[in-house]
Amino acid sequence: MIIGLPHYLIVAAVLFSLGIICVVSRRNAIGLLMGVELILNSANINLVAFARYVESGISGQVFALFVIVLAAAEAAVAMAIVMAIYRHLRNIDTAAAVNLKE
Amino acid sequence: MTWDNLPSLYPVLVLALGMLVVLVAGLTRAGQRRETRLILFIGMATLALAGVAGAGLSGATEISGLFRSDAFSRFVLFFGLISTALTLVLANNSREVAGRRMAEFTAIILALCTGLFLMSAAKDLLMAYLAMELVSLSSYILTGFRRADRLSHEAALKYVIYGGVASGVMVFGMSLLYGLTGTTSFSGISKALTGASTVAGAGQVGELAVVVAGVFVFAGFCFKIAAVPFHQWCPDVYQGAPTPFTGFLSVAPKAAGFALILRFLADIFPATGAHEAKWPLVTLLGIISAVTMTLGNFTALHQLNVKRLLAYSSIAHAGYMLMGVIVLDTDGSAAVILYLIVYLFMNLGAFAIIQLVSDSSGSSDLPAFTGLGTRAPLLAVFMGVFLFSLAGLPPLAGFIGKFYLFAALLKSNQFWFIILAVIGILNSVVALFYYVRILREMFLRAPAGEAPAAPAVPAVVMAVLALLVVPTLIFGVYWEPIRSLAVYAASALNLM
Amino acid sequence: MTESTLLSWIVFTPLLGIPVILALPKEKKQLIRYVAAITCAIPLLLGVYLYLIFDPSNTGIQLAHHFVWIRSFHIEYYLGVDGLSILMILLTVLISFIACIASFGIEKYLRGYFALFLLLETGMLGTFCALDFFLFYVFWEVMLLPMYFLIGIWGGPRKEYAAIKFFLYTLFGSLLMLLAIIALYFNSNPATLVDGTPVPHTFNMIKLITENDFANAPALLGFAFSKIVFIALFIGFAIKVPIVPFHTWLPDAHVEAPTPISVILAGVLLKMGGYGILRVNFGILPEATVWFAPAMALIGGVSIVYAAFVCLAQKDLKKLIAYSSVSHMGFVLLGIASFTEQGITGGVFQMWTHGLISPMLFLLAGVIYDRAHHREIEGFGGLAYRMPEYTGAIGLAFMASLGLPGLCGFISEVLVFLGAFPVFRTLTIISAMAVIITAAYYLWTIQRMFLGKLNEKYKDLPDLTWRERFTLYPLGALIVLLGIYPAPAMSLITDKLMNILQMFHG
Amino acid sequence: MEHIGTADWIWLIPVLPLLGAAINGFFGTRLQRRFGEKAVHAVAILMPSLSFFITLGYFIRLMGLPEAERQLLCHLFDWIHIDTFTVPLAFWFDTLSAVMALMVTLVGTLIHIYSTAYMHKDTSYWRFFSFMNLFMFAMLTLVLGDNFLLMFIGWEGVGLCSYLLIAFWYQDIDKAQAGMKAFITNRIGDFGFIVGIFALMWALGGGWSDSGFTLVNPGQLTVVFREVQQYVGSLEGATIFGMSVATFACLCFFWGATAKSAQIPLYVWLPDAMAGPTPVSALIHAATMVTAGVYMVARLNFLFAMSATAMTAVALVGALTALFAATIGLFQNDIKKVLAYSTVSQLGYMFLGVGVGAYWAGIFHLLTHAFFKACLFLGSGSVIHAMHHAYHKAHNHDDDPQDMRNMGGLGRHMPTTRWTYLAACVAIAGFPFMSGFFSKDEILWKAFSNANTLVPGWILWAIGATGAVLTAFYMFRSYYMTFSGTFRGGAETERHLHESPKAITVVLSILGVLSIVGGVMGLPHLWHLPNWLEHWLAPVFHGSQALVKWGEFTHSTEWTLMLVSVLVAVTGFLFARMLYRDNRSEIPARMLKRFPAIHRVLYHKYYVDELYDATAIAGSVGLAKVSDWFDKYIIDGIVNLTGYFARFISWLHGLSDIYLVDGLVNGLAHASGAIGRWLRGWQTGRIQTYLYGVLGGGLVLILIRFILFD
Repeated sequence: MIIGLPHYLIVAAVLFSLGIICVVSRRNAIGLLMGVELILNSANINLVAFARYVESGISGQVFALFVIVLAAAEAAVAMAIVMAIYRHLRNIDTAAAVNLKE
Repeated sequence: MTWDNLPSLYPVLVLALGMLVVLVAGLTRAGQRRETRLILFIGMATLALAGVAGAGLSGATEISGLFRSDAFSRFVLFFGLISTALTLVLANNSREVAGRRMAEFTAIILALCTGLFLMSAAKDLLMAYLAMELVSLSSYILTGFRRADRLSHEAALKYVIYGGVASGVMVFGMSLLYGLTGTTSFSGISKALTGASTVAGAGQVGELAVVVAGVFVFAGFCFKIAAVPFHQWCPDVYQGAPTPFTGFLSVAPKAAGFALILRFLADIFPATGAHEAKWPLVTLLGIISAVTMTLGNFTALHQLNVKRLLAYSSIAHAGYMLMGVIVLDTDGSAAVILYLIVYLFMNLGAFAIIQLVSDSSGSSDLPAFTGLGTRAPLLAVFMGVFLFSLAGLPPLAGFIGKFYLFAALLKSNQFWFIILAVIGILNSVVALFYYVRILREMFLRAPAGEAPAAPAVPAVVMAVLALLVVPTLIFGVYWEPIRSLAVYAASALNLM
Repeated sequence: MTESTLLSWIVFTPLLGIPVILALPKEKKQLIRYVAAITCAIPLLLGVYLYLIFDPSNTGIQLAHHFVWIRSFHIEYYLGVDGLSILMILLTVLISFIACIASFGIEKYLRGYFALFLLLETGMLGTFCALDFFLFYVFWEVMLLPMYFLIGIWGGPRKEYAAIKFFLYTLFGSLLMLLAIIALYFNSNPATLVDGTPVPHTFNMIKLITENDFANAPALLGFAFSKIVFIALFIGFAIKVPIVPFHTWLPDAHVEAPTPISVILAGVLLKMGGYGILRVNFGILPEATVWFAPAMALIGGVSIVYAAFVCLAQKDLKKLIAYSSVSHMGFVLLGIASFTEQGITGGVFQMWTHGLISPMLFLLAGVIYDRAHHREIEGFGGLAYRMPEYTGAIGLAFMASLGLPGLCGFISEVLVFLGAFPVFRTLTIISAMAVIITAAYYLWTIQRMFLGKLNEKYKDLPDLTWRERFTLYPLGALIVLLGIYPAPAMSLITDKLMNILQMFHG
Repeated sequence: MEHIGTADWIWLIPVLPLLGAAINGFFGTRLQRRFGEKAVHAVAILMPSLSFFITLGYFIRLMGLPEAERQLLCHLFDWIHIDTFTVPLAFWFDTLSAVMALMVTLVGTLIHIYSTAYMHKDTSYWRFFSFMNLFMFAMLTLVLGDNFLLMFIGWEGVGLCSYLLIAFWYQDIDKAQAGMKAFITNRIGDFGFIVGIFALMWALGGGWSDSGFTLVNPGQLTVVFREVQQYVGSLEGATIFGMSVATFACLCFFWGATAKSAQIPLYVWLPDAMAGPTPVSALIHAATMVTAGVYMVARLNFLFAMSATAMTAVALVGALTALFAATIGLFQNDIKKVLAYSTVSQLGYMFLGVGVGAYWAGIFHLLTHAFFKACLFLGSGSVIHAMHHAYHKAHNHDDDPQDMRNMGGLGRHMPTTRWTYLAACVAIAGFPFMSGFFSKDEILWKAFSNANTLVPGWILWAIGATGAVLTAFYMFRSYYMTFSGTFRGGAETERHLHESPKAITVVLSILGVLSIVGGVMGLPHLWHLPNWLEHWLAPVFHGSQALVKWGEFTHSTEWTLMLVSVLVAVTGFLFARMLYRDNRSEIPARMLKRFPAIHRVLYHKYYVDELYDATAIAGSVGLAKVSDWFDKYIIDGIVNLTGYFARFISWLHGLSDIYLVDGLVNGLAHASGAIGRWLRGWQTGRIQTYLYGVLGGGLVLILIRFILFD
């Protein structure tokens, strides 16, 4: 059974749901960011798969590249913010950061 | 991408160049000194230059399907430039931001301004995503800009996580859309969706895939304009971020978000074809608009922190503007653009005054405003003008904005649109209550105990305030110019 | 200041006064008061001039000041006066001037007070003069702002609550009106602006009245267009009249507002509703008016009887006068809903006479409040002995208000009943019974406050001062004169009202 | 009505007293302080007397005119003018209003002169005369009014003046209470009057059919009396509320008259009105105001004649009131109360007269009654004045100067008062050749012989006759208790008793003479003597002559009835003389013990006042309280957006100053407050919940999309 488009889509979908679950359940800031990365990568898989099977062009791959770059940028920014939080709260547990509410 | 349509990119180039110059200037000793007049000067010069470059353009030039510089995007450019300039001046005089790191603040905000222009000019999913990420990333940084303040960092953390997830979901949606239509450009998508049957197998599955993709993409857009299901980041971020930036955040990115939505819808449903397919999307947006308005207004009834109150008010205003979007015709988008212009003046003005009050009294809670009417009568009157304009009372510009939105809705004479207009009416009544509560604090109550000192208002900030109050008053009485500007910009969208 | 710009001068003179007053130094209280008084006097003089050059027989629009304001949305700046609005404009300038004189007792934030006062006057005058629907709406809302602050800052103990209640009530009504205005605009026939440019739709009220027939406009929200627009407009105006279900803001606003402001509120603001119904509802949607007339008369009748009974149980003098205003405004509705010559003339004239009587009543309530710092009717007793002149004045005002023949209240009341009798027989008889209750609560008030043994707490209450006399006597004289010779005021409105009636009988 | 003369000074008659009232009203205090009481009463007396002379002048001019042209019109201007409907401000001087105006001005002037002595040294002397002049203006406007609305000005004007004058000594709260009672009862009557005017006017113009009102001829919409008389023919078939319009209008007008002229059921205010100074009682509550109702019925004779039911109602109510009031009058001890009930009773006779169609007889009794009742009241006033003066000198402040039981034997001390009082008693009782005899006998005869009322004539006559007996009895009872026998008020006070000053005695004697001579105006046909008054009033009443029918009776019945009425008067007199002369017999005391119940009921006026208080007054005050509660809690509650909400805020944050509204239940604000609080709960501050929002929001949108569109 040869690997076709549906297989890639299933992998991407699974990856996406894992990313969502990770984001929703983790309390650790960095864990959360990992979740975000998972979601972005699942989108990449999708893009690349569609580029190969649907459009047989490269715009999908170009898009994936950009997504990777931006994911990196976002991770950098997020890390910087988490560092700042750590300096103040001594821990990066998102449950602690709740005094902005209601 | 030929050389002759390069000029349409000049504003972007100028802004990028400006950013670099500011960063370099920031490193020199002149830039280090507490005096940041040099940085401000460079920043303003860049904006002016970009403005001149933008003014030079005319007509509509498309660059390789990615980017379209036309009257609409130029409007958003000028909108971004003006709001950035005002924010820079305000930030320069704000205790929360000023200081050695002013250079980074200016640089990042210039980047953000570029992002705004690109968002409105995007014709392609990739371009849209890139521009949104540029705006989002810059605003994450600027939200957490107050080094010593825990709230600011907490806000930034929430913003970055929430933004990350939202853009992730959006990208996933975009990938699905790409998969379904085979192209990433808006026009291509529109031909695929409305023309031939959907590519990836017709029937129920195709339908579901399109809807899921559409909802996910719209999740990203709604996050940007803080519409209801995706608004929860907004109150915390507005309260945590430094006040000048909160003002900017509530005006510019929201405007760019609406520009992107209008551009996206205009391309999906061009003026040519009669689109029965549009009704599901229009109803969804209608529901979002109604819920956004109602939730924004009712939650604001209870707020005791003025920044948080204005956050919910800005959510409500997003709901009002969505009313103009769902009509999907030139009148509707012209009404949205007009509302954005008027919203710029009144919201930025309100936040500027909050900045002055919180700088002098240390907190932006309601009690800080008690008796402002006696302590600083001019500021209180200005705040009164802004708040009454936000509430939509006639002699002020806010009313004109709302008037056109209601007119657009009623013109279509659709049953549900009129119901939405009535909901808008009821919301305006509720909205009045919390705006007037601030006024009651300022005018009707004498401050208990010793009154905090009257906020010191530097001349420049007073000039900015004047620059914001005068249009709010004048456009309430004579708004012909901004109306023609809005119609001119909206016609570039070639909606119905 | 030519013929055509006279109205603009009347409307905007107070607005020009505001910067002058704000520029004055805070300490010079007397200077501020005099400047304000002069600024109010100018529209009064212009009003007199307007009265002289107004030609009652011409039922069209006179002294029109008309030019294009916002071309893109076909909005014109259109001020004009005709039989309907002439009385109201004269009433506004007169009552504003008297209230301005009565405001000399105010001490707190004088400049702010008079600035808001003049803004309020501009709003009121504008509403009566405006003939472009958009302009009418803008002026209608401009009144809300100053009223909120005037009640909120200078009011009595529960001022904030009363102020916000007033604001929310009227805003809800006016927003309903906004929807109706837009709906009318989009369904109006093509017309031409004043400089001849053809336009698809128009806000011009006169064109909406004469060149449009909304009977067969497309249904709105599933109901007949003219009916639902009529209801929306009617609710917006009825809140201002006020009629019974929407009247609860009036007692609070009156009790808490400072005396001069409740004079303006009672004297002029309550007439906006009646004027609006006549100008807009009657003019633009005649068949809906005929359909709604019985309901309007019933509402009027209920207001008269219900409010009269509520008055009987009131303890606070100002609240009593406020509820009596609700009762008297019920006459207006009953009158105009009858579509008879006497009825509609009686209704409009009732707005004028009530506009003279209730300010006098509130000024008198203010006089007693300044002296005794409370308004409990039971708290007084035998004041006639100490303050004979004041008792005489309030006696005249009470008698005029309960419709004693020979005073102006009687003429409008009898005309309303006369006009409404053939059309709504039993309702008129029941409403006429309310006249007995009105007499009862006024006499009972006189009984408790002025007759009987002098309450020694008020042994040394001074009688009227010259300033108070200066505000009360003109009103008193007008009430008596117009009772005996109402022609100068009534002749202004009769021809125009007959012209309006043509639409219903013709 | 063809020829109407014009007279351009008639308006002076009512306006002069108004001028007097204004002068005294505005400058009274200064006048009194600087020039003393003389200046005040000089002005006050001058004005009515001037009016009297002008009226006399026009009266003579009227006499000179041929009979058919005896009406003068003085048109000032159009009072209310709306397109076709005009109400002129015009005064109408025909024979009826001439006679009335003459009587009003004459009696009024005399009473003004009397008051100068009676009100001497009263602090608010000027206010009294200002109000009295105001009353003259109102009464003259009522009498000379050319149309309903102008008459209504007078109608309510006199009501106002009676209120002001009853509550003249407002320091005493009961007197103020009496004033208010009078005004409100009058107001209840005026309500009927106004409804009558509307019904009549509109019925003239068109008619009520089942589909509502149709205006047939707008030209006939008028309130002017003579035009109404012209168009009254068109009322034939018209019906309203199931009865003919004429009947409905007349009943409404009569309802107004019962209040103004104190007939059953709205007579309760007149006895209390005695709280006012005696000249007021004499002028307003005896001679002029209370007769307004009779004048109105006479003025509308053509309308009343059209409906038999209305005439029967008037006659019956008149007769019953006459009898009812007479019974109450029997045992009153306060001299003014006796006279008050006597007035109510005599008014009953007048209404009986006009009710049966003998309009001129009603007016004749009105005129004669004005003279002798004014004389009686002023006589009692002089007695009270003297007693008050004597008590004052004897420093006895607890006895009531008006109570007849403390009087007795005053005849010796006050001869003129006594003789004039006796003359009036004789006149009112109906002794032969006295004025009362001629007028009352005429009414009784006309009642007996009439065929207009549904009730047979002899029943009305019988009621009237018994009433006459009682009248004679209580009048002479009051005479003997006051003037005959020994003084029961203690020797010390008796020493200070002496005749009243000249002003009082002169007026008393004039009125005494008039009450005796008054009868000459309307001598009975029976004696083939010229009946001037009937002839004089004929042009006014010719409208109703066609409709009014009389039974044919021989002269002998008329003679027998006249004898019976003389007999009646004499028996009443003898009875009173036997029981009360010189206070010797103890029969009254014994009767009192045997029938205490009857005495108590009569003394307490059949407890009618208490009945009204319990029903009407308690009812309306109760209804007021209910509607006030309803207004404050229900309407205000439902609609109030901010009340409950403001309270909710304060409860939440304990900010006491926002807690403004106590006890206001309110639905909408609570709802908005609750929604706000619930929505706020979502904003927990934890990022996880926000992300749930993202996920949940997306899913919900997809679900809505499919629910709505598949």
